[in-house]
Amino acid sequence: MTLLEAAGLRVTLPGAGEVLRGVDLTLAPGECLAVVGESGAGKSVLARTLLGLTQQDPGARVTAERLSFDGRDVGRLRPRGWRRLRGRDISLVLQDALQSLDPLRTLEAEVGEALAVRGVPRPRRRARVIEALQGAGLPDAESRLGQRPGELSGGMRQRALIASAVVGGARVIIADEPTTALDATTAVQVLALLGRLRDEGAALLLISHDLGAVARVADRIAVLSAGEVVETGPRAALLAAPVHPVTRALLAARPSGAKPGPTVVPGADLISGAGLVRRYRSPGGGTLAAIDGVDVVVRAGETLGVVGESGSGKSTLARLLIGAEAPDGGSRALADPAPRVRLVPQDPLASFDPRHDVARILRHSRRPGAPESAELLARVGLDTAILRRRPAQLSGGQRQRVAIARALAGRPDVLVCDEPVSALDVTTQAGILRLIAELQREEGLGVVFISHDLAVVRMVSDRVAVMRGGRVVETGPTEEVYAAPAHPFTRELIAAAG
Amino acid sequence: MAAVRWLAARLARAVLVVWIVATVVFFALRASGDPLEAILGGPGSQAGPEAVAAAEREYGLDRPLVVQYAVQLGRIATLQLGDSYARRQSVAELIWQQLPSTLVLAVLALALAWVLAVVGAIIATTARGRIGRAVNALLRGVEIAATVMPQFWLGAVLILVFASTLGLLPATSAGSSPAELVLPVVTLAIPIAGFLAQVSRDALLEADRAPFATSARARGAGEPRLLLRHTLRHASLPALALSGWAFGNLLSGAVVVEVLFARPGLGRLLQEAALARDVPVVIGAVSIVAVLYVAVIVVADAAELVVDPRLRGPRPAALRMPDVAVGS
Amino acid sequence: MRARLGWPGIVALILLGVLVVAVIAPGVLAPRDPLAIDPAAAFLPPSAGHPLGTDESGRDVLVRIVHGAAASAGIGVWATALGIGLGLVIGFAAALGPRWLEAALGRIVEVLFALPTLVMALLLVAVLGAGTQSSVLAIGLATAPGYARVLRSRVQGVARSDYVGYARLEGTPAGTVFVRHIVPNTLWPLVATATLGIGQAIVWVSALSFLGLGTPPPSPEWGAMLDAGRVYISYAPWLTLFPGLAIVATATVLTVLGRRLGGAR
Amino acid sequence: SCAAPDAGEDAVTETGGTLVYATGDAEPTCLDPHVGGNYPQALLSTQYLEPLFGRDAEGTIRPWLATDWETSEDGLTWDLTLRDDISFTDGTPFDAEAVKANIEHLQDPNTASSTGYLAVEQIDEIEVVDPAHVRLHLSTPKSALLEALSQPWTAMESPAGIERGQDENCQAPIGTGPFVVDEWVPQQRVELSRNDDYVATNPEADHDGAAHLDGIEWRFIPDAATRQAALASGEVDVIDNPLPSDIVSAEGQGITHIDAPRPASSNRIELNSAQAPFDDIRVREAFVRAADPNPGIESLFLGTAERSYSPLSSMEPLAYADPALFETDADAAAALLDEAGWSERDDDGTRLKDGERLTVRFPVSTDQSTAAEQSLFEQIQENAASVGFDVVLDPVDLSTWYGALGAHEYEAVSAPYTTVGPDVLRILYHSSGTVPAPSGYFANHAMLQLPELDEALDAAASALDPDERAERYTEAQRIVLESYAVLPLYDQQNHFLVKGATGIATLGTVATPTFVNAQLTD
Ligand SMILES: Nc1ncnc2c1ncn2[C@@H]1O[C@H](COP(=O)(O)OP(=O)(O)OP(=O)(O)O)[C@@H](O)[C@H]1O
Ligand SMILES: Nc1ncnc2c1ncn2[C@@H]1O[C@H](COP(=O)(O)OP(=O)(O)OP(=O)(O)O)[C@@H](O)[C@H]1O
Ligand SMILES: [Mg+2]
Ligand SMILES: [Mg+2]
Repeated sequence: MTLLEAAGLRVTLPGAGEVLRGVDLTLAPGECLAVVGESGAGKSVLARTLLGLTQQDPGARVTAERLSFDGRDVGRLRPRGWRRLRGRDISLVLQDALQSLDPLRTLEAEVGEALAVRGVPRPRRRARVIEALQGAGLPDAESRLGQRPGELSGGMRQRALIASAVVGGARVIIADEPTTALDATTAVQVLALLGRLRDEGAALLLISHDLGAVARVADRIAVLSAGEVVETGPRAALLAAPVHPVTRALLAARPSGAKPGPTVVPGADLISGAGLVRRYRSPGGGTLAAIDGVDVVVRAGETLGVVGESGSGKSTLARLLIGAEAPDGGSRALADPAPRVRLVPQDPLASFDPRHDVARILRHSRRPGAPESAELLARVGLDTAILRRRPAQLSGGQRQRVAIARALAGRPDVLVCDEPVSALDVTTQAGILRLIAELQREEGLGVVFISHDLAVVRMVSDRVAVMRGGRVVETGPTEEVYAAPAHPFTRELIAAAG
Repeated sequence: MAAVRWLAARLARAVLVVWIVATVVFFALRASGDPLEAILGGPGSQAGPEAVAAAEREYGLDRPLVVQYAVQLGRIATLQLGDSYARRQSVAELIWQQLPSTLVLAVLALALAWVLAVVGAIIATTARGRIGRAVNALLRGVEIAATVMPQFWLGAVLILVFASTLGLLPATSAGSSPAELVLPVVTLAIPIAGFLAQVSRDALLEADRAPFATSARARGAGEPRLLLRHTLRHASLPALALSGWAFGNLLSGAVVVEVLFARPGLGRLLQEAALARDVPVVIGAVSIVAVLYVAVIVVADAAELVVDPRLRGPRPAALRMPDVAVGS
Repeated sequence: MRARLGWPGIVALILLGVLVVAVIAPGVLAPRDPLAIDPAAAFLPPSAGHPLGTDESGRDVLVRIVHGAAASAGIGVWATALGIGLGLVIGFAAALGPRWLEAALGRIVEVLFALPTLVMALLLVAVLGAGTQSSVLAIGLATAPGYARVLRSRVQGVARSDYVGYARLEGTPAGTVFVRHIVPNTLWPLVATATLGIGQAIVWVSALSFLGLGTPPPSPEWGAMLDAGRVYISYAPWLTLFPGLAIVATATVLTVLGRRLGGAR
Repeated sequence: SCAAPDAGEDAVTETGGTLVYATGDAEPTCLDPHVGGNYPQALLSTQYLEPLFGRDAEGTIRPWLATDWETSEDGLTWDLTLRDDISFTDGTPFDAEAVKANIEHLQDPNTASSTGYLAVEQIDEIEVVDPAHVRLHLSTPKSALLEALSQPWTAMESPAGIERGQDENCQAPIGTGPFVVDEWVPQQRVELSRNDDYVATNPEADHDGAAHLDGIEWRFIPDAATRQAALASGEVDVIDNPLPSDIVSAEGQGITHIDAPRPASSNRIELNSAQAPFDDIRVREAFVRAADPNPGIESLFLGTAERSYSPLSSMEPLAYADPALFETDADAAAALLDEAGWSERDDDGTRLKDGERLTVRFPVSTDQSTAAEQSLFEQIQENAASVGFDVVLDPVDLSTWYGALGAHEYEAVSAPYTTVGPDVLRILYHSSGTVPAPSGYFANHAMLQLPELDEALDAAASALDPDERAERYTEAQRIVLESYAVLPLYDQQNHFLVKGATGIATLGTVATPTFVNAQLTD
């Protein structure tokens, strides 16, 4: 029995042409289908179309030989009919996790919305919201109910979004890149939750650019390329014997192994923090120490990898290091002369002036002696064609790369990267990692590399700091830590990534 | 405790504003015309010297200006606004008589303006397709025209059509039936509605395109819910910032509307008093307006904080250098 | 450019051209004297000889509208410029300056708000004498606090944004950040409002005429015409209709262009 | 006194009901016309207060509360006989003591009377002979005394009412008229109800006893178009100050028009003869010859106003006109200006003399001049410009207007003045009128200081012989007109439109309407 079925699905979008070119797929209850593919393949458009959202776009044209839900033809459904399906029957975790929660509303209201739409009374709603948040792996869910998205870390927002999609008990759950901002442990937890839901009979459509990540839960895998399903089959078979070149490429480029090249001899201390503390107001009324006594040193010519749980204070530490926020305790010292620090932010879109095009963004950030814009773009694998575009007109991966190019334009002594490759497909990701390593070697850059992806961190860092609950629980040369993790949490992380 | 301190601060703020306003009004009005004429039965009075002297004494106009100013301030401070020069009545009583009528007019007009603006904005965001676009373009035109519609002209047209020609609604206010509120309220509301609609519709469209709106749709939220729970809140932010403006506009508009529709009210009282240089009445009326205004602003500020909790944080450090010099 | 303007933008641009010609060289469009009276030809409805009719003194309405463009546009532009300029200073300073400055400017805004436009006009007339100058000043001062509050709230949003924070972290001087990011991102969205403000300012001046404080006659200023003609609204409606349309058209043209330039869709 | 013709033949009149009157004049600040004293007060107080004398259409004095009078040879003592059957509505009898109390009230500086005060200024002593007889002793002879006492501003109020103090008396003065003030809701209305005990003393009354109406609702509707709309829709029954266009279209709509020009002075422009450039009679004549108001009066007033050539209202039997003096002649005007030395021209066509422009500052009170009148001034401005005058029209509020006059910052001005009788000439053109009152006000805006004019006016004021009086006033008017300091335009316009009522008459004194005979129709 199939729950969701699409045949010959075609979508034409204004300005982008035919984005989906005859996609066929079926989804049965208790089944998980993973859709993978490189950036821009049409995965997100597919997800939105299955919920009838693309159809609402005035310029979009959607046709399908067959589009049915639960045996019902939904191809010709009116907006009203779609609305009844959404949330209760089909739910969606949007890819744009950092911006997909209404900044003015509390977590409770946002996550509980699918229930509220159906008139579930408030007290019952609250219990289910807490349950869903806990299920999505958000710690102290109850105390966070009153918080708003701006007060949450990137990963927390993503988990809240997932919770908002599963809380309604939909029969079909479509998750678009649900773990990009999550550390390995949490990602495992989230995938486990999805797996559980599948086991309870829900149909799951999991979208990702990361074949490996979805391999855990997927029953079947479909590979999407340029709007077409180029390969599909059961997980084991497809992973074992990939046929299509795209599939092979996606599998081959997965990061693995230690940092290549000789061990670097670290230079002078550029930034050092001792006993850093940063507290935020917590919703309950007290304060929460996002950073709680951290000692950290950034040295020239060395990459410090920062890994850790989502919400453990990685971004906060980055903000303290670059001086965007003042610590509430501890001290911070800079080398003399002060090093130039540049940041690759976790949410690049928000860090671009929406009125400026890429050319202007790069020009403003460029310091004398830095490469020309064209060269900068080439380094991050982008074409000069995007120079005239504004940030909103870029895909998620492109934005992230422009943010890296912008940081490089400042010829920094220290580069702080907060999840710089989370939105990139593995091929592009590999290129960026290579670039960072190269720069460091050639120019003696000090790099702080924040990521939830242990494999990625291992590939670029010389030293690694493992964070949990605002503290550095373990630190040391990367290979030593990976080989013999001292702290149980580190062991747990490595096991989860395994 | 915190609430008391907050309230005290706001109160002090209102007092300060009233004081400045009273000072400006007092000196400017006294510099520009002679209140004696108002006292002595209107301009052109040919009162004899004894009458002039008597009036000067009675109203303390023979004393130095600074003393008169101090007296006036003292009166405001003790909430006894003194006696009108022109009307033989206490200012407090006069204002008390006229205020309700203006408030009713203003509140109804503001409510209507908001309803019209929101409806316009909703149509703008929900209209789709070819017809939707045409409706939208038309609506925009109507909004612009409404915004630049002079109230005295609009009111005259409405009177001509609905009172003179059709005889459907009364042109003037005899203080008897609710029907007589219709034309004044509409006249006052339309230009404000046009402006509010323009502002809130832009914000609404912007919010409507944001990812969180898509996300809410994916959760099954219908357009009404999306509007009420999500986008309208975002759209209301610029509108809230404008509420002080709208209120000021309402009161200025009330002057015109009250004269046109022969309604009693603070606006008309203020106009007459200002033209007659009836200083105590002008100061009294303007002070009340100032207090009301400060109240509106306080409410709007508070509402802004309620709607947008992001504003509760510390002030932006945009023009402060980062704590650690990292640039150079 | 054409793609961004669209056909409404092109129509607006053409009309703006006509307006500019009327402002700079009204004689080109209407070679007759806007003040020439002819009581015998008073109250003539629109006809071939007088396309928009004649007024109570037999002056040609079309000629007057064309010749009044300069005065009216001037009033609108200057009053709005004054309002926005003041609003800018107050709004920016209040949003970005130290707390005491914000408090002080906040009080100024409140005082300006608390003085109804009419009272403000009266006070200014008292100080400067009646006429266009006082009207412009009064309208400018009356609209400034509105702009100031909108700007303040917008500036606060922009100043809190990540991109401004990022620019500061790059070591961009405060002044540059202000010019580069804060001003464009707060001002451009205001363009549409401001263009609308020009029409509103003209209308405000006419409201002052209604209350007996406007531009002195027989200047063909649109607001004054609108008010003067109102008396004859049932007898000779063209006297108010056409100046009113001129104001609406001007406001529409400017708003349409403003929106296109401001980046609003 | 102009009775309204009956409205429509099939209209049914009824007794009772409340008539709604909407005035465009300002709302009085005190309902007691002794205080201050302006036309809005006169309009309203005519309904509840009555003067000692009336006047008919021919300008003849008629008895009202006083039935008879006698003057001494020297004109300094006046004996008045009063009606003995009248009481104020509070029950206080009307008698000689009441007359004394009223005149003293007018003369009391604390009353702050300006118009009424002028009327009784010369009364030195009021002698109560017996309840029905009062004797007035004057400081100087005053031929206009009876006219002065016929004004609404000197009407009789209950002494007990006056005793209550000004604050209370202003709210509801107590008189002997056909109606009683019930309530005054500021900025909205004054409610009047019928005086059931009314004794018909009013010379216009066509029946004995009380008025037909139950009462009058007196409303304030400042905007003319709104007022007209209210009349058309039946919200009100009577309006004043209608627009000329509305008067013209009234006929076809079953609306009755009452044209009752005000007495005393005409509406005119006065030229300030005390300062340049109008200190030269040739320049004044040039202005008058160039102004050419006739076509404008015709087109702007649509036939509802007639050009005047006299300083007095056409309602005044003694009015003297001389159209020949005012014939338009632009060439003659130009020649006069050349002759007076204003021969050079500026770039804009304005004449120059010794580098001075021929500028005429003309402050216009927007409260006192109607839209049509302001348009007429604009036309005069344009006509005068064609011979080289630069007329600067400055529409201002009343307070600013008086300020400009008080500071002599004007060369031309239009200032209406309403009273009863030709004595207005003395107020307006006697040289004593150039001396400002303590409030800064002066009535002689033309600043005429001509000994022969003063002499004629003084003689007329004390002349007890009607013929001599008439002759002296004619002479005075001739001098005024020939001085070219005055450009008469038309009578002070005073129109009423009525829909749904009959029997409305206007008094022969200051043309205020009385509703003593009025009845509603349906
Ligand atoms: N609203 C839209 N309007 C026009 N074009 C769009 C729109 N949304 C997506 N596209 C285009 O459709 C194509 C597919 O986009 P989609 O977001 O589905 O990619 P994706 O496979 O999800 O990539 P990623 O891994 O980067 O998220 C892209 O070329 C994109 O530019
Ligand atoms: N502005 C803020 N107000 C209140 N709490 C905040 C704020 N910013 C961060 N926090 C809290 O500080 C903690 C650490 O957040 P941070 O963003 O540093 O996490 P992170 O390690 O970067 O996580 P992720 O990997 O999910 O991005 C979280 O508990 C978060 O809720
Ligand atoms: Mg995607
Ligand atoms: Mg983070």
